Amino acid sequence: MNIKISLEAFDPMREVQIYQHSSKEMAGKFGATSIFIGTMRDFNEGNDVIGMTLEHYPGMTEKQLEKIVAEATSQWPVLDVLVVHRVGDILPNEPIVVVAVWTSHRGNAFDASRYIMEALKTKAPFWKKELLKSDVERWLVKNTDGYL
Amino acid sequence: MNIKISLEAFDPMREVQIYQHSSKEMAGKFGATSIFIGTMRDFNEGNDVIGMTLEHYPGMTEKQLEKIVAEATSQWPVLDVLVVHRVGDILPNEPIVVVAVWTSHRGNAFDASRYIMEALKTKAPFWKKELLKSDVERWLVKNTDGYL
Amino acid sequence: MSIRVRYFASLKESLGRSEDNLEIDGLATVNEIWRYANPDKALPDNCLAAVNMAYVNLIDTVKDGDEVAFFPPVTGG
Amino acid sequence: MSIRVRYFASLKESLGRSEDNLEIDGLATVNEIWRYANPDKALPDNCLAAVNMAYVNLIDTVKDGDEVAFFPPVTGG
Repeated sequence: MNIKISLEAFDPMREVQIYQHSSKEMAGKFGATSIFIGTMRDFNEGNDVIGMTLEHYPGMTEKQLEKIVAEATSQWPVLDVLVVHRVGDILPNEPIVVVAVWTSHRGNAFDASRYIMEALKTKAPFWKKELLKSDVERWLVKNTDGYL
Repeated sequence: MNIKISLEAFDPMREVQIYQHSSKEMAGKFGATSIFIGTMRDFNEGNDVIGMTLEHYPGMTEKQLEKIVAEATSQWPVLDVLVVHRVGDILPNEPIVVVAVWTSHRGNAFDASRYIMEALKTKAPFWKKELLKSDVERWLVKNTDGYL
Repeated sequence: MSIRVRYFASLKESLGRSEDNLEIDGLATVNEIWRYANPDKALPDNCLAAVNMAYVNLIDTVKDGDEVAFFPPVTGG
Repeated sequence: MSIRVRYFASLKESLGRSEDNLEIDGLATVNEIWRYANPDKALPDNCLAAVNMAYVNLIDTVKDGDEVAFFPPVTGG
Protein backbone atom coordinates (compact mmCIF):
# COMPACT_ATOMS: atom_id res chain seq x y z
CA MET A 1 0.00 0.00 0.00
CA ASN A 2 1.27 3.47 -0.76
CA ILE A 3 -0.33 6.86 -0.14
CA LYS A 4 1.29 10.00 -1.46
CA ILE A 5 0.49 13.68 -1.29
CA SER A 6 2.13 15.43 -4.22
CA LEU A 7 3.00 19.12 -4.24
CA GLU A 8 4.05 18.86 -7.86
CA ALA A 9 2.24 17.86 -11.03
CA PHE A 10 2.48 14.09 -11.49
CA ASP A 11 1.90 11.58 -14.26
CA PRO A 12 -0.69 9.11 -12.92
CA MET A 13 0.08 6.29 -15.37
CA ARG A 14 3.78 6.58 -14.65
CA GLU A 15 3.12 6.47 -10.90
CA VAL A 16 1.01 3.34 -11.33
CA GLN A 17 3.58 1.68 -13.56
CA ILE A 18 6.54 2.44 -11.31
CA TYR A 19 4.64 1.20 -8.28
CA GLN A 20 3.52 -1.97 -10.03
CA HIS A 21 7.05 -2.77 -11.19
CA SER A 22 8.40 -2.15 -7.71
CA SER A 23 6.09 -4.75 -6.21
CA LYS A 24 7.81 -8.06 -6.94
CA GLU A 25 5.29 -10.06 -4.90
CA MET A 26 2.43 -8.98 -7.14
CA ALA A 27 3.96 -10.30 -10.40
CA GLY A 28 1.78 -13.06 -11.84
CA LYS A 29 -0.73 -12.74 -8.99
CA PHE A 30 -2.94 -9.89 -10.10
CA GLY A 31 -5.51 -10.48 -12.79
CA ALA A 32 -7.26 -7.15 -12.43
CA THR A 33 -6.18 -3.54 -12.01
CA SER A 34 -8.71 -0.76 -11.64
CA ILE A 35 -7.34 2.73 -11.99
CA PHE A 36 -9.29 5.91 -11.46
CA ILE A 37 -7.84 9.27 -12.42
CA GLY A 38 -9.45 12.56 -11.46
CA THR A 39 -8.39 15.44 -13.69
CA MET A 40 -9.03 19.15 -13.42
CA ARG A 41 -11.62 20.38 -15.88
CA ASP A 42 -11.66 23.87 -17.41
CA PHE A 43 -15.32 24.35 -16.50
CA ASN A 44 -17.52 23.81 -13.46
CA GLU A 45 -21.11 24.73 -12.67
CA GLY A 46 -21.38 26.73 -15.86
CA ASN A 47 -18.20 28.78 -15.38
CA ASP A 48 -14.84 28.76 -17.10
CA VAL A 49 -12.17 27.78 -14.60
CA ILE A 50 -8.55 28.78 -15.18
CA GLY A 51 -6.90 27.49 -12.02
CA MET A 52 -7.41 25.78 -8.70
CA THR A 53 -5.76 25.66 -5.30
CA LEU A 54 -6.01 22.46 -3.31
CA GLU A 55 -5.58 22.85 0.42
CA HIS A 56 -5.16 19.89 2.77
CA TYR A 57 -4.58 19.16 6.45
CA PRO A 58 -1.08 17.65 6.57
CA GLY A 59 -1.10 14.62 8.80
CA MET A 60 -4.85 14.18 8.97
CA THR A 61 -5.16 13.78 5.21
CA GLU A 62 -2.66 10.91 5.17
CA LYS A 63 -4.25 9.37 8.26
CA GLN A 64 -7.74 9.45 6.74
CA LEU A 65 -6.49 8.04 3.43
CA GLU A 66 -4.76 5.19 5.28
CA LYS A 67 -8.00 4.48 7.15
CA ILE A 68 -10.01 4.45 3.92
CA VAL A 69 -7.55 2.09 2.22
CA ALA A 70 -7.58 -0.18 5.29
CA GLU A 71 -11.39 -0.25 5.18
CA ALA A 72 -11.28 -1.25 1.52
CA THR A 73 -8.70 -3.99 2.04
CA SER A 74 -10.71 -5.42 4.93
CA GLN A 75 -13.86 -5.52 2.78
CA TRP A 76 -12.37 -6.93 -0.45
CA PRO A 77 -9.43 -9.25 -1.15
CA VAL A 78 -6.99 -6.67 -2.45
CA LEU A 79 -3.35 -7.32 -3.36
CA ASP A 80 -2.18 -3.72 -3.38
CA VAL A 81 -3.36 -0.10 -3.51
CA LEU A 82 -1.75 3.14 -4.63
CA VAL A 83 -3.25 6.56 -3.93
CA VAL A 84 -1.59 9.79 -5.11
CA HIS A 85 -3.33 13.12 -4.51
CA ARG A 86 -2.15 16.51 -5.66
CA VAL A 87 -2.17 19.62 -3.47
CA GLY A 88 -1.24 23.25 -4.14
CA ASP A 89 -1.86 25.21 -7.33
CA ILE A 90 -3.28 23.22 -10.23
CA LEU A 91 -4.04 24.04 -13.85
CA PRO A 92 -6.83 22.63 -16.02
CA ASN A 93 -6.05 19.25 -17.57
CA GLU A 94 -3.65 18.34 -14.74
CA PRO A 95 -4.35 15.18 -12.73
CA ILE A 96 -5.69 15.68 -9.22
CA VAL A 97 -5.87 12.12 -7.95
CA VAL A 98 -5.10 8.57 -8.98
CA VAL A 99 -6.37 5.48 -7.16
CA ALA A 100 -5.11 2.10 -8.36
CA VAL A 101 -6.23 -1.24 -6.95
CA TRP A 102 -4.72 -4.63 -7.82
CA THR A 103 -6.72 -7.81 -7.20
CA SER A 104 -6.95 -11.38 -8.48
CA HIS A 105 -10.49 -10.92 -9.80
CA ARG A 106 -12.08 -7.94 -11.49
CA GLY A 107 -15.21 -7.44 -9.39
CA ASN A 108 -13.13 -6.70 -6.30
CA ALA A 109 -10.90 -4.24 -8.19
CA PHE A 110 -13.91 -2.23 -9.39
CA ASP A 111 -15.64 -2.31 -6.00
CA ALA A 112 -12.58 -1.40 -3.95
CA SER A 113 -11.36 1.42 -6.21
CA ARG A 114 -14.80 2.99 -6.31
CA TYR A 115 -15.16 2.68 -2.55
CA ILE A 116 -11.80 4.38 -2.02
CA MET A 117 -12.70 7.23 -4.40
CA GLU A 118 -16.08 7.85 -2.78
CA ALA A 119 -14.65 7.71 0.75
CA LEU A 120 -11.79 10.01 -0.29
CA LYS A 121 -14.30 12.52 -1.66
CA THR A 122 -16.38 12.56 1.52
CA LYS A 123 -13.77 12.02 4.27
CA ALA A 124 -10.25 13.02 3.24
CA PRO A 125 -9.54 16.63 4.26
CA PHE A 126 -8.88 18.38 0.95
CA TRP A 127 -10.51 21.64 -0.12
CA LYS A 128 -10.67 23.12 -3.59
CA LYS A 129 -10.73 26.80 -4.40
CA GLU A 130 -11.41 27.60 -8.04
CA LEU A 131 -10.10 30.61 -9.87
CA LEU A 132 -12.67 31.58 -12.50
CA LYS A 133 -11.94 33.25 -15.82
CA SER A 134 -13.86 36.25 -14.45
CA ASP A 135 -11.04 36.52 -11.84
CA VAL A 136 -13.38 35.50 -9.03
CA GLU A 137 -12.13 32.96 -6.50
CA ARG A 138 -14.66 30.48 -5.18
CA TRP A 139 -14.43 27.64 -2.69
CA LEU A 140 -16.16 24.47 -3.73
CA VAL A 141 -18.93 23.81 -1.25
CA LYS A 142 -19.65 20.13 -1.62
CA ASN A 143 -18.68 17.12 -3.68
CA THR A 144 -21.37 15.34 -5.67
CA ASP A 145 -22.27 11.76 -4.84
CA GLY A 146 -20.48 9.49 -7.29
CA TYR A 147 -22.84 6.59 -6.84
CA LEU A 148 -25.81 8.53 -8.23
CA MET B 1 -13.79 5.72 -29.69
CA ASN B 2 -11.09 3.25 -30.59
CA ILE B 3 -11.14 -0.55 -30.53
CA LYS B 4 -7.99 -2.51 -31.20
CA ILE B 5 -7.12 -6.19 -31.39
CA SER B 6 -3.43 -6.61 -30.68
CA LEU B 7 -1.39 -9.59 -31.86
CA GLU B 8 1.60 -8.31 -29.92
CA ALA B 9 2.22 -7.63 -26.26
CA PHE B 10 1.16 -4.07 -25.46
CA ASP B 11 1.65 -1.57 -22.66
CA PRO B 12 -1.83 -0.60 -21.46
CA MET B 13 -0.83 2.65 -19.75
CA ARG B 14 1.10 3.76 -22.81
CA GLU B 15 -1.88 2.97 -25.04
CA VAL B 16 -4.18 5.00 -22.79
CA GLN B 17 -1.73 7.89 -22.64
CA ILE B 18 -1.11 8.02 -26.38
CA TYR B 19 -4.83 7.86 -27.07
CA GLN B 20 -5.61 10.57 -24.53
CA HIS B 21 -2.95 12.89 -25.94
CA SER B 22 -4.22 12.29 -29.47
CA SER B 23 -7.71 13.46 -28.54
CA LYS B 24 -7.50 17.25 -28.64
CA GLU B 25 -11.25 17.69 -28.06
CA MET B 26 -11.04 15.95 -24.70
CA ALA B 27 -8.44 18.30 -23.18
CA GLY B 28 -9.92 20.16 -20.21
CA LYS B 29 -13.28 18.41 -20.62
CA PHE B 30 -12.76 15.13 -18.81
CA GLY B 31 -12.77 15.09 -15.04
CA ALA B 32 -12.77 11.32 -14.67
CA THR B 33 -10.93 8.44 -16.30
CA SER B 34 -11.66 4.87 -15.33
CA ILE B 35 -9.15 2.33 -16.59
CA PHE B 36 -9.46 -1.40 -16.19
CA ILE B 37 -6.55 -3.69 -17.03
CA GLY B 38 -6.87 -7.46 -17.19
CA THR B 39 -3.54 -9.25 -16.77
CA MET B 40 -2.63 -12.91 -17.16
CA ARG B 41 -2.08 -14.65 -13.84
CA ASP B 42 0.32 -17.56 -13.31
CA PHE B 43 -2.35 -19.63 -11.56
CA ASN B 44 -5.99 -20.51 -12.17
CA GLU B 45 -8.38 -22.90 -10.48
CA GLY B 46 -5.59 -24.30 -8.33
CA ASN B 47 -3.12 -24.94 -11.18
CA ASP B 48 0.12 -23.28 -12.21
CA VAL B 49 -0.32 -21.74 -15.63
CA ILE B 50 2.73 -21.09 -17.83
CA GLY B 51 1.08 -19.81 -21.00
CA MET B 52 -2.15 -19.00 -22.75
CA THR B 53 -3.47 -18.80 -26.29
CA LEU B 54 -6.25 -16.34 -27.02
CA GLU B 55 -8.35 -17.16 -30.06
CA HIS B 56 -10.87 -14.74 -31.52
CA TYR B 57 -13.29 -14.43 -34.43
CA PRO B 58 -11.79 -11.72 -36.62
CA GLY B 59 -14.53 -9.35 -37.73
CA MET B 60 -17.14 -10.50 -35.25
CA THR B 61 -14.95 -9.62 -32.28
CA GLU B 62 -14.54 -6.03 -33.44
CA LYS B 63 -18.23 -5.81 -34.35
CA GLN B 64 -19.33 -7.01 -30.92
CA LEU B 65 -16.90 -4.68 -29.14
CA GLU B 66 -18.23 -1.74 -31.16
CA LYS B 67 -21.76 -2.72 -30.22
CA ILE B 68 -20.84 -2.95 -26.53
CA VAL B 69 -19.13 0.45 -26.56
CA ALA B 70 -22.13 1.96 -28.38
CA GLU B 71 -24.44 0.51 -25.72
CA ALA B 72 -22.28 2.06 -22.98
CA THR B 73 -22.15 5.49 -24.66
CA SER B 74 -25.92 5.48 -25.13
CA GLN B 75 -26.46 4.66 -21.43
CA TRP B 76 -23.94 7.06 -19.88
CA PRO B 77 -22.57 10.47 -20.96
CA VAL B 78 -19.15 9.34 -22.11
CA LEU B 79 -16.54 11.53 -23.79
CA ASP B 80 -14.34 8.76 -25.19
CA VAL B 81 -13.54 5.06 -24.91
CA LEU B 82 -10.48 2.98 -25.71
CA VAL B 83 -10.50 -0.83 -25.78
CA VAL B 84 -7.40 -2.87 -26.59
CA HIS B 85 -7.54 -6.67 -26.40
CA ARG B 86 -4.66 -9.05 -26.95
CA VAL B 87 -4.92 -12.23 -29.02
CA GLY B 88 -2.42 -15.02 -29.76
CA ASP B 89 0.13 -16.50 -27.39
CA ILE B 90 0.41 -14.79 -24.03
CA LEU B 91 2.72 -15.21 -21.04
CA PRO B 92 1.90 -14.71 -17.36
CA ASN B 93 2.07 -11.10 -16.20
CA GLU B 94 1.26 -9.80 -19.71
CA PRO B 95 -1.79 -7.57 -20.14
CA ILE B 96 -4.80 -9.14 -21.86
CA VAL B 97 -7.19 -6.23 -22.05
CA VAL B 98 -7.46 -2.54 -21.25
CA VAL B 99 -10.70 -0.58 -21.16
CA ALA B 100 -10.47 3.18 -20.60
CA VAL B 101 -13.44 5.50 -20.30
CA TRP B 102 -13.28 9.29 -20.12
CA THR B 103 -16.22 11.26 -18.69
CA SER B 104 -16.94 14.59 -17.02
CA HIS B 105 -18.06 12.97 -13.75
CA ARG B 106 -16.70 9.93 -11.97
CA GLY B 107 -19.86 7.87 -11.46
CA ASN B 108 -20.35 7.54 -15.21
CA ALA B 109 -16.72 6.53 -15.76
CA PHE B 110 -16.97 3.72 -13.20
CA ASP B 111 -20.35 2.53 -14.46
CA ALA B 112 -19.48 2.59 -18.15
CA SER B 113 -16.07 0.91 -17.81
CA ARG B 114 -17.50 -1.86 -15.68
CA TYR B 115 -20.38 -2.35 -18.10
CA ILE B 116 -17.97 -2.61 -21.03
CA MET B 117 -15.78 -5.14 -19.19
CA GLU B 118 -18.73 -7.33 -18.19
CA ALA B 119 -20.27 -7.22 -21.65
CA LEU B 120 -16.88 -7.97 -23.23
CA LYS B 121 -16.50 -11.00 -20.96
CA THR B 122 -19.91 -12.41 -21.87
CA LYS B 123 -20.36 -11.34 -25.50
CA ALA B 124 -17.09 -10.65 -27.30
CA PRO B 125 -15.89 -13.80 -29.10
CA PHE B 126 -12.55 -14.54 -27.45
CA TRP B 127 -11.53 -17.94 -26.13
CA LYS B 128 -8.69 -18.77 -23.77
CA LYS B 129 -6.69 -21.97 -23.77
CA GLU B 130 -4.35 -22.37 -20.84
CA LEU B 131 -1.09 -24.26 -20.90
CA LEU B 132 -0.52 -25.71 -17.46
CA LYS B 133 2.85 -26.37 -15.84
CA SER B 134 1.94 -30.07 -16.04
CA ASP B 135 2.03 -29.62 -19.86
CA VAL B 136 -1.73 -30.12 -20.11
CA GLU B 137 -3.68 -27.73 -22.35
CA ARG B 138 -7.12 -26.71 -21.17
CA TRP B 139 -9.81 -24.51 -22.65
CA LEU B 140 -11.46 -22.18 -20.20
CA VAL B 141 -15.12 -23.13 -20.00
CA LYS B 142 -16.79 -20.01 -18.65
CA ASN B 143 -16.02 -16.59 -17.32
CA THR B 144 -17.06 -15.73 -13.79
CA ASP B 145 -19.60 -13.00 -13.18
CA GLY B 146 -17.75 -9.83 -12.26
CA TYR B 147 -20.68 -8.22 -10.50
CA LEU B 148 -20.82 -10.95 -7.83
CA MET C 1 -28.01 -21.74 -51.30
CA SER C 2 -24.37 -21.43 -50.24
CA ILE C 3 -23.58 -21.25 -46.55
CA ARG C 4 -20.16 -20.94 -44.97
CA VAL C 5 -20.04 -22.58 -41.55
CA ARG C 6 -17.28 -21.72 -39.10
CA TYR C 7 -16.19 -23.31 -35.83
CA PHE C 8 -14.04 -21.86 -33.08
CA ALA C 9 -11.98 -22.81 -30.06
CA SER C 10 -12.70 -26.16 -28.36
CA LEU C 11 -15.54 -26.89 -30.78
CA LYS C 12 -13.15 -26.51 -33.73
CA GLU C 13 -10.67 -28.82 -32.02
CA SER C 14 -13.24 -31.48 -31.21
CA LEU C 15 -14.61 -31.41 -34.78
CA GLY C 16 -11.13 -31.41 -36.22
CA ARG C 17 -11.91 -28.66 -38.73
CA SER C 18 -12.52 -24.93 -38.74
CA GLU C 19 -15.12 -24.58 -41.47
CA ASP C 20 -17.55 -26.17 -43.93
CA ASN C 21 -18.92 -24.78 -47.16
CA LEU C 22 -22.44 -26.10 -47.66
CA GLU C 23 -24.68 -26.09 -50.72
CA ILE C 24 -28.25 -26.79 -49.67
CA ASP C 25 -31.72 -26.45 -51.13
CA GLY C 26 -34.50 -24.30 -49.72
CA LEU C 27 -34.73 -22.55 -46.36
CA ALA C 28 -32.88 -23.71 -43.27
CA THR C 29 -32.63 -22.70 -39.63
CA VAL C 30 -29.31 -22.31 -37.84
CA ASN C 31 -30.07 -25.60 -36.11
CA GLU C 32 -30.58 -27.35 -39.44
CA ILE C 33 -27.32 -25.93 -40.76
CA TRP C 34 -25.55 -27.61 -37.86
CA ARG C 35 -27.28 -30.93 -38.65
CA TYR C 36 -26.37 -30.70 -42.34
CA ALA C 37 -22.75 -30.09 -41.46
CA ASN C 38 -22.58 -32.50 -38.52
CA PRO C 39 -25.16 -35.24 -39.00
CA ASP C 40 -23.54 -37.52 -36.41
CA LYS C 41 -22.96 -35.00 -33.64
CA ALA C 42 -25.39 -32.96 -31.57
CA LEU C 43 -24.55 -29.29 -31.07
CA PRO C 44 -23.17 -29.06 -27.51
CA ASP C 45 -25.78 -27.54 -25.19
CA ASN C 46 -23.92 -24.42 -24.19
CA CYS C 47 -22.69 -23.51 -27.70
CA LEU C 48 -23.52 -20.13 -29.19
CA ALA C 49 -24.36 -19.31 -32.79
CA ALA C 50 -23.86 -16.25 -34.96
CA VAL C 51 -24.99 -15.36 -38.47
CA ASN C 52 -22.89 -12.78 -40.27
CA MET C 53 -21.12 -12.02 -36.99
CA ALA C 54 -24.29 -11.23 -35.02
CA TYR C 55 -25.64 -13.52 -32.31
CA VAL C 56 -28.74 -15.50 -33.33
CA ASN C 57 -31.10 -18.10 -31.95
CA LEU C 58 -30.90 -21.63 -33.28
CA ILE C 59 -34.40 -21.33 -34.75
CA ASP C 60 -33.50 -18.28 -36.86
CA THR C 61 -33.36 -18.90 -40.59
CA VAL C 62 -30.34 -18.32 -42.79
CA LYS C 63 -30.16 -17.14 -46.38
CA ASP C 64 -27.89 -17.63 -49.35
CA GLY C 65 -24.40 -16.31 -48.76
CA ASP C 66 -24.67 -16.21 -44.96
CA GLU C 67 -21.75 -17.04 -42.71
CA VAL C 68 -22.92 -19.17 -39.80
CA ALA C 69 -20.62 -19.66 -36.81
CA PHE C 70 -20.78 -22.03 -33.86
CA PHE C 71 -18.62 -21.65 -30.78
CA PRO C 72 -18.42 -22.37 -27.06
CA PRO C 73 -19.12 -19.69 -24.39
CA VAL C 74 -16.68 -16.83 -24.73
CA THR C 75 -13.84 -16.41 -22.22
CA GLY C 76 -12.05 -13.18 -23.12
CA GLY C 77 -11.06 -10.22 -21.03
CA MET D 1 -5.23 22.60 29.71
CA SER D 2 -3.57 23.61 26.45
CA ILE D 3 -5.52 23.17 23.23
CA ARG D 4 -4.33 24.00 19.76
CA VAL D 5 -7.22 24.95 17.49
CA ARG D 6 -6.81 24.89 13.71
CA TYR D 7 -8.99 26.21 10.90
CA PHE D 8 -8.93 25.31 7.22
CA ALA D 9 -10.08 26.48 3.82
CA SER D 10 -13.02 28.92 3.64
CA LEU D 11 -13.43 28.85 7.42
CA LYS D 12 -9.81 29.95 7.85
CA GLU D 13 -10.36 32.75 5.34
CA SER D 14 -13.56 33.99 6.96
CA LEU D 15 -11.96 33.98 10.44
CA GLY D 16 -8.82 35.60 9.12
CA ARG D 17 -6.51 33.23 11.00
CA SER D 18 -5.40 29.62 10.79
CA GLU D 19 -5.02 28.71 14.45
CA ASP D 20 -5.51 29.58 18.10
CA ASN D 21 -3.63 28.33 21.13
CA LEU D 22 -5.99 28.17 24.09
CA GLU D 23 -5.30 27.80 27.80
CA ILE D 24 -8.50 26.80 29.57
CA ASP D 25 -9.52 25.36 32.91
CA GLY D 26 -11.35 22.09 33.38
CA LEU D 27 -13.06 19.86 30.83
CA ALA D 28 -14.47 21.12 27.58
CA THR D 29 -16.36 19.71 24.62
CA VAL D 30 -15.37 20.41 21.03
CA ASN D 31 -18.32 22.74 20.84
CA GLU D 32 -17.10 24.66 23.88
CA ILE D 33 -13.63 24.92 22.39
CA TRP D 34 -15.17 26.67 19.39
CA ARG D 35 -17.01 29.08 21.68
CA TYR D 36 -13.87 29.84 23.69
CA ALA D 37 -11.99 30.61 20.52
CA ASN D 38 -14.82 32.37 18.69
CA PRO D 39 -17.19 33.89 21.24
CA ASP D 40 -18.84 36.16 18.67
CA LYS D 41 -19.35 33.67 15.86
CA ALA D 42 -21.45 30.51 15.65
CA LEU D 43 -19.80 27.46 14.11
CA PRO D 44 -21.25 27.22 10.58
CA ASP D 45 -23.83 24.42 10.40
CA ASN D 46 -22.10 22.16 7.94
CA CYS D 47 -18.61 22.43 9.47
CA LEU D 48 -16.75 19.30 10.53
CA ALA D 49 -14.51 18.82 13.54
CA ALA D 50 -11.51 16.63 14.26
CA VAL D 51 -9.48 15.97 17.39
CA ASN D 52 -5.92 14.79 16.86
CA MET D 53 -6.73 14.26 13.16
CA ALA D 54 -9.71 11.95 13.74
CA TYR D 55 -13.30 13.02 13.10
CA VAL D 56 -15.33 13.74 16.24
CA ASN D 57 -18.77 14.91 17.29
CA LEU D 58 -19.17 18.38 18.70
CA ILE D 59 -20.22 16.94 22.06
CA ASP D 60 -17.01 14.90 22.46
CA THR D 61 -14.65 16.14 25.15
CA VAL D 62 -11.08 17.20 24.61
CA LYS D 63 -8.06 16.79 26.86
CA ASP D 64 -4.84 18.64 27.54
CA GLY D 65 -2.55 18.74 24.52
CA ASP D 66 -5.24 17.93 21.98
CA GLU D 67 -5.28 19.47 18.54
CA VAL D 68 -8.83 20.45 17.60
CA ALA D 69 -9.61 21.31 13.97
CA PHE D 70 -12.67 22.90 12.36
CA PHE D 71 -13.24 22.90 8.63
CA PRO D 72 -15.93 23.00 5.93
CA PRO D 73 -17.09 19.88 4.05
CA VAL D 74 -14.19 18.34 2.16
CA THR D 75 -13.97 18.66 -1.63
CA GLY D 76 -10.96 16.64 -2.72
CA GLY D 77 -10.57 14.00 -5.41
